[in-house]
Amino acid sequence: MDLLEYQAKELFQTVGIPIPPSQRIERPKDIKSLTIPYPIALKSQVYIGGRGRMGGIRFVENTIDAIAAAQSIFNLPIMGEYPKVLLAEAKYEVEQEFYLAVILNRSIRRPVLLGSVKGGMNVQQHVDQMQHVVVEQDFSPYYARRLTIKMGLSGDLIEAVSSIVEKMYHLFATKDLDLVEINPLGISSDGKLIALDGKVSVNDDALPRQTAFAGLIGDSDGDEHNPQQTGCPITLDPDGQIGILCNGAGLTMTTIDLICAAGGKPVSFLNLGSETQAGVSASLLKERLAQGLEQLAQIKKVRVLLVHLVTGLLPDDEMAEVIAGFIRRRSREPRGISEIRPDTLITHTVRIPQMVVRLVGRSHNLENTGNEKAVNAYLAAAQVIVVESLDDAVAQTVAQARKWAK
Amino acid sequence: MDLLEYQAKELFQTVGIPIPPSQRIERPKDIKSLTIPYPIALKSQVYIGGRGRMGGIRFVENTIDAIAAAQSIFNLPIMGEYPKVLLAEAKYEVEQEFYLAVILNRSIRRPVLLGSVKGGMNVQQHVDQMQHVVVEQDFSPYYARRLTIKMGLSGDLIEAVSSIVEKMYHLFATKDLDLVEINPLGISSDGKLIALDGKVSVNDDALPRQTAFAGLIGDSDGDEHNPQQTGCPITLDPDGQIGILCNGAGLTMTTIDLICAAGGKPVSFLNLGSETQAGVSASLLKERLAQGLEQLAQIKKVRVLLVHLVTGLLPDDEMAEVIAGFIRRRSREPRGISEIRPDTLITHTVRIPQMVVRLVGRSHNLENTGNEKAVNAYLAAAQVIVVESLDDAVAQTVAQARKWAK
Amino acid sequence: MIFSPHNRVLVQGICEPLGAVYAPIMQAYGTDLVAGVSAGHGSSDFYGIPVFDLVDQAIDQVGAIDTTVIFVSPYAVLDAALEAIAAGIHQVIIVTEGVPPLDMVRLLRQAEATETLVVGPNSAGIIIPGQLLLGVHPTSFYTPGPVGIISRNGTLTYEVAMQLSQAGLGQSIGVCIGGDAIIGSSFPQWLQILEEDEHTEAIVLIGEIGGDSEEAAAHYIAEAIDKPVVAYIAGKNAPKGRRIGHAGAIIDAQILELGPDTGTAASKINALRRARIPVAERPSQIPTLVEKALRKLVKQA
Amino acid sequence: MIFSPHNRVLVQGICEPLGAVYAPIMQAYGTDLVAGVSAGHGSSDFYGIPVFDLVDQAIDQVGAIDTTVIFVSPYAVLDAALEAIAAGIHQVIIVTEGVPPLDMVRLLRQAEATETLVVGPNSAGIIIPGQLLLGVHPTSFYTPGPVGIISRNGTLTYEVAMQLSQAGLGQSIGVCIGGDAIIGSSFPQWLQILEEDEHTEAIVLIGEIGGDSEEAAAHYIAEAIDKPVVAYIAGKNAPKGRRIGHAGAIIDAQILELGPDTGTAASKINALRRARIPVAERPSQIPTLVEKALRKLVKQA
Repeated sequence: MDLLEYQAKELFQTVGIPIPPSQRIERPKDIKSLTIPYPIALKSQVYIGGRGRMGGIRFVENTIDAIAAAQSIFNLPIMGEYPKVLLAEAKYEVEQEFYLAVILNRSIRRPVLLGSVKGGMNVQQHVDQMQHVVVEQDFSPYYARRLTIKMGLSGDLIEAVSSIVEKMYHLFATKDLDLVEINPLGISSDGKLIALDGKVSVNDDALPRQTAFAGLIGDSDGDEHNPQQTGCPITLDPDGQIGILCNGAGLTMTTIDLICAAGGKPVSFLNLGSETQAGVSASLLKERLAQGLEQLAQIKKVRVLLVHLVTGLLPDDEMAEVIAGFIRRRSREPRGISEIRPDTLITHTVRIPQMVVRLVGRSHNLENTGNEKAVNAYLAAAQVIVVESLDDAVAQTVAQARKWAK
Repeated sequence: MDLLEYQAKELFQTVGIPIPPSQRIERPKDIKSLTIPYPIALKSQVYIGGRGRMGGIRFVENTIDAIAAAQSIFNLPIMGEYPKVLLAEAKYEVEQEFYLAVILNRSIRRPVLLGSVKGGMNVQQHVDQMQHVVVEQDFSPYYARRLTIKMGLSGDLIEAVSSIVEKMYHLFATKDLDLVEINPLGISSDGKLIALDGKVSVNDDALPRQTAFAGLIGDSDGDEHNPQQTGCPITLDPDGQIGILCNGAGLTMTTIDLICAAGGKPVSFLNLGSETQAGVSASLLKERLAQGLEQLAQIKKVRVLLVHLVTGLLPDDEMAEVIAGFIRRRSREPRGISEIRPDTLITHTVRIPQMVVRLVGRSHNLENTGNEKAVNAYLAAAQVIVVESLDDAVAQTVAQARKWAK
Repeated sequence: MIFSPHNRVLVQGICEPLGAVYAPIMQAYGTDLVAGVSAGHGSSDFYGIPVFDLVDQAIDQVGAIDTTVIFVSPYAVLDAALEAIAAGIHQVIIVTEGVPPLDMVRLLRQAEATETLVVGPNSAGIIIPGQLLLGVHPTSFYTPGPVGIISRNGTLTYEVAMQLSQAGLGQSIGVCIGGDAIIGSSFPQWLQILEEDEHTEAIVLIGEIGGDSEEAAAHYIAEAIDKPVVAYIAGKNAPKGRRIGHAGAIIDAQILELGPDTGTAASKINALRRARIPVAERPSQIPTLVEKALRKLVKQA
Repeated sequence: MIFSPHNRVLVQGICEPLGAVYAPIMQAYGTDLVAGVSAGHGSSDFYGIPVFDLVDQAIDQVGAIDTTVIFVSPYAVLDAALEAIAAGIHQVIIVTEGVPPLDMVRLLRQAEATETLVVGPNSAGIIIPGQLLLGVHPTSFYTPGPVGIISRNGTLTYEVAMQLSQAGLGQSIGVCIGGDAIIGSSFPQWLQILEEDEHTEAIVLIGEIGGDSEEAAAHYIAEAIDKPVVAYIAGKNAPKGRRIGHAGAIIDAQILELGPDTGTAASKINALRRARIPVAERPSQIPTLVEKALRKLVKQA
């Protein structure tokens, strides 16, 4: 989960990283009650980077200009995202701008400190200046000093910048962050340091134990910045007709890839989750399957629904049973025209997408129970296309989608 | 620095260790504004243990009894210490009382978890029940579970008690504690746990970095519970006549031991500190010596003052110079009877204790500068007994003290 | 092979939902499951498997343990693994998904210091068909044979195993190294193990987007692996920056957009192709490519 | 002897008050002080000693370093020592007083893992008279000779050294293991080192109240030390529960008042006497007892 700039800076303040005096602006008229002195910077609070280049930051000298600037920033989308809040901040004159970050490197499986004396907007132009230090063992301040030395700092700046890096690392380690970044760290002519902009990303898997962020999760823009949320279909191609219901990340991605390769257009997909989740069980998987079918069926653009499940938790017939149950429930709606109020008539009309089903359950091919035959017969009667192989599933799905596209 | 019970419990609360509802009582009339329901326990907040056996804890059923009990507890010294505040606490019915603690073991240089199912007042009678687990590496909850298993716990109590120990360890490690103890940890009939009494001791050397305790330091009874404070003479034998000014813990203790062994009675001593303190320097040592002389001279009972310094930081003559300076300043006061107001006459009267001085400075015996001879001549003229050996210093000091005692 | 039916195996979290399902299945498959651990459930018995409160107690009662399979909840994984390592267990398989990355950093530091093999987290574990199950692979999909499977995912691996089995290509082992972002054992480590394993003749490597495991594997294969390797990469059409399931299967918006474009399917496929490793277009191509590689081996011999 | 004039020595905190005083003294005494470290003072020069910002930089420039002497402020000691250990230095002498105990726990765990010798904190360090000074011992009090001194304190040790020197008994080494509560090297460790040191004929052990170092030393001497040992214990009349100076020199009010009465002077003297170690009543008795022990040795030989 990403934090907005002002949230990141509030976090900086808790550990003593200096930030400029600032105020949150929720609507343009809040400008009138500013207590920080002009000139100020007004900054769009969006999750996307590079807002400076897109007009998301304005410097103003007085209230009239500030209100006008606030209005225009509130109405300026940054890569499609409108800010819900602005940050008004005292404008700082700095001599130098550094870049500092702590990230977790997946390959070496250790935190890494990053730093450059060429920070600010042009950090990418000076990639060769970026220095890094791997935190091999438990962190100790000498790792931060090593970074400052690599950055080429000397004298008092060594301890001053190290101390900021130490505080960043402390946040990183105690708050389960994926990233903490200060860019730029401003250095004034008298050697004072100040975090002018900051970026913080909290690890999604650790969010539940980082109770301090509980309030912020509600603030954020839903799953856009909290990709952990499962159980909601994700949109792929708004012009597509195919829905995909699958289980497991690798299998889901493979299914999408095969549909695309065959010329199909997946509009939406839902991953029921892997079989390594703590608490997962046969009955939970059945529940999720039933819910997933409902969720994808409710997406109007889904004309063809591919249900593709490979699992060691359930036998084929139990999965088929859940699908049959879904069709039965859907077929019974609406029960009678008299039960439907006029305004719900349209949404409650029976609509089941064409279903293509491939189920590979526990002991597949080994146990052909009588139940399985019965369920499959029911599915066949309900026009569900039941296929054996993945390639067939893809071919049938794309063929059915072509019918709709015509 | 020890915390009072209510301070320890406030700390427990910050990490989620359950404590009974309670209120601080600063004077008996505070009882009237109690919001916790009767029956309650009223507990003397003193630094000394065993107050229960001495009447420092009373259980009361109503306001009238509570006020009377509060008055009597405020007036009841526990081993000489009067409480400045009481703790009023909801009375809890518990079925079992456990003992839990985390301490640092000096010999093995590791934290140790302690636990017993025989807690409460009688823990000492059941010493054989006390279990311990050494925290060899970074703490992880399995250390706490090991303790609970050794204590003989089973079922849900394993996780419940482990979780309390985890929280205690977290306090221990993050707050630089020497000791955190819960005794008793009450276990109710429905398996709920509650810390009924607690003891927390913060490491003196770590106090300056534990800013959360900054407020409490002022609260406590001065150096009685914060033995780190240096720079104040410590009283030994109130009937003694000898003051000892020395440098270094080992040398100070040795000097005291020798004086005592020779039949002398040290009333007070001051250790100027060791030569391994960060920031110590020749000039700082001279300053401390000058201050120390003033401090000990101001203690009226000090009739003989033994100044015993062994140091690699200063040559003999510079130490002697400081002592000579002290005598010169003292000799000049009072400058004239007209300058002294009647009420200050007595305290400002010249009073220098008989001084016995042994100085072993840097390059002792090697450099006999002209200055040294001059300073020593001055000290001799001022009736200061300058000796060469430690045994002589002790003998002379005790002999001089005997003169005064007569 | 470091894993065999002689391994004496522990299940940590045997009373957790997945542990309770899979412990009896592991045992029925022939795994020497000597004990289970679940704090608070000690002195009980689960399908004939003795259950203890502590790993130490289990070892005291049943003797030395080689391998532990961990099913506890994500925030309890670090502690369970450290407890096992402290008790002298040197093979740790973590099934549980979603262990916080910094917990894994601490665990892997300790594993390195104690020479402990950590597989996972978010791993289906290890199966040696017909012999041993250390995890949650559906056993009926696998048949004994010469193909070693190394993968980062679960259900896709089951699918590939089934397709190989259906094509008459049995498996020497199935290993899931885990779908979380920070995991223990790596592709190169397992490539080396299978290179040395006499029962493995060909290797199937199933990768996915995110990280640089496949790129590292490609380099390692080019330099150190003589046995034929066939690869498959999932996620060509995955939406950028979105988590599909695995914490590891995400193409990070690069810090500062610096550095080369790693993590995408294209980057991985290119790296593999540069190392002359055949990359299957779809899972059903894998058996064909493996057969071809094996035929080539026979010809060479 | 693990310490010799061939040791290449670093001073960490060379620009701190004590470091600045003692670095030139150490160098003048013959110590091979090859570099100093003080962050922010790199590229400077102090009495001809090159100063660096980092230990790594120092080693890059001047080559391998055997020993570091640390003078930084108490809360910076852990970091300085870890930096030295990470740079491959295996002998760490900590002069600074008042290092928080939990910092020492962490440092000593790392020292154990890397087989690093830590002396101190709150230590005057080590002197080999006429050869080497690693710390703050006043050099003029010491003369070369056969007596090894091991102590927990500073100025008292200087006094004893001077009395020995005045009695014509030179010293093979003076070691202060440190006055803080949690310290690195122990009495038994140094007893063993001096037992093996060919220049040491007799050992003077200077203890004080607090902890159980002297009790442990007494047991160790009885079991493993053949050379004569003379002891002295300070603090017979120290007020209970009060800190006189050393964090270590305090008789703890025992947790729960459990366990035997350790930490008092009486307990220590009893343990030493039980181990048949002569305990001096006062410092001036030490030279007499040492002479007696040495005469006995000569007779035996």
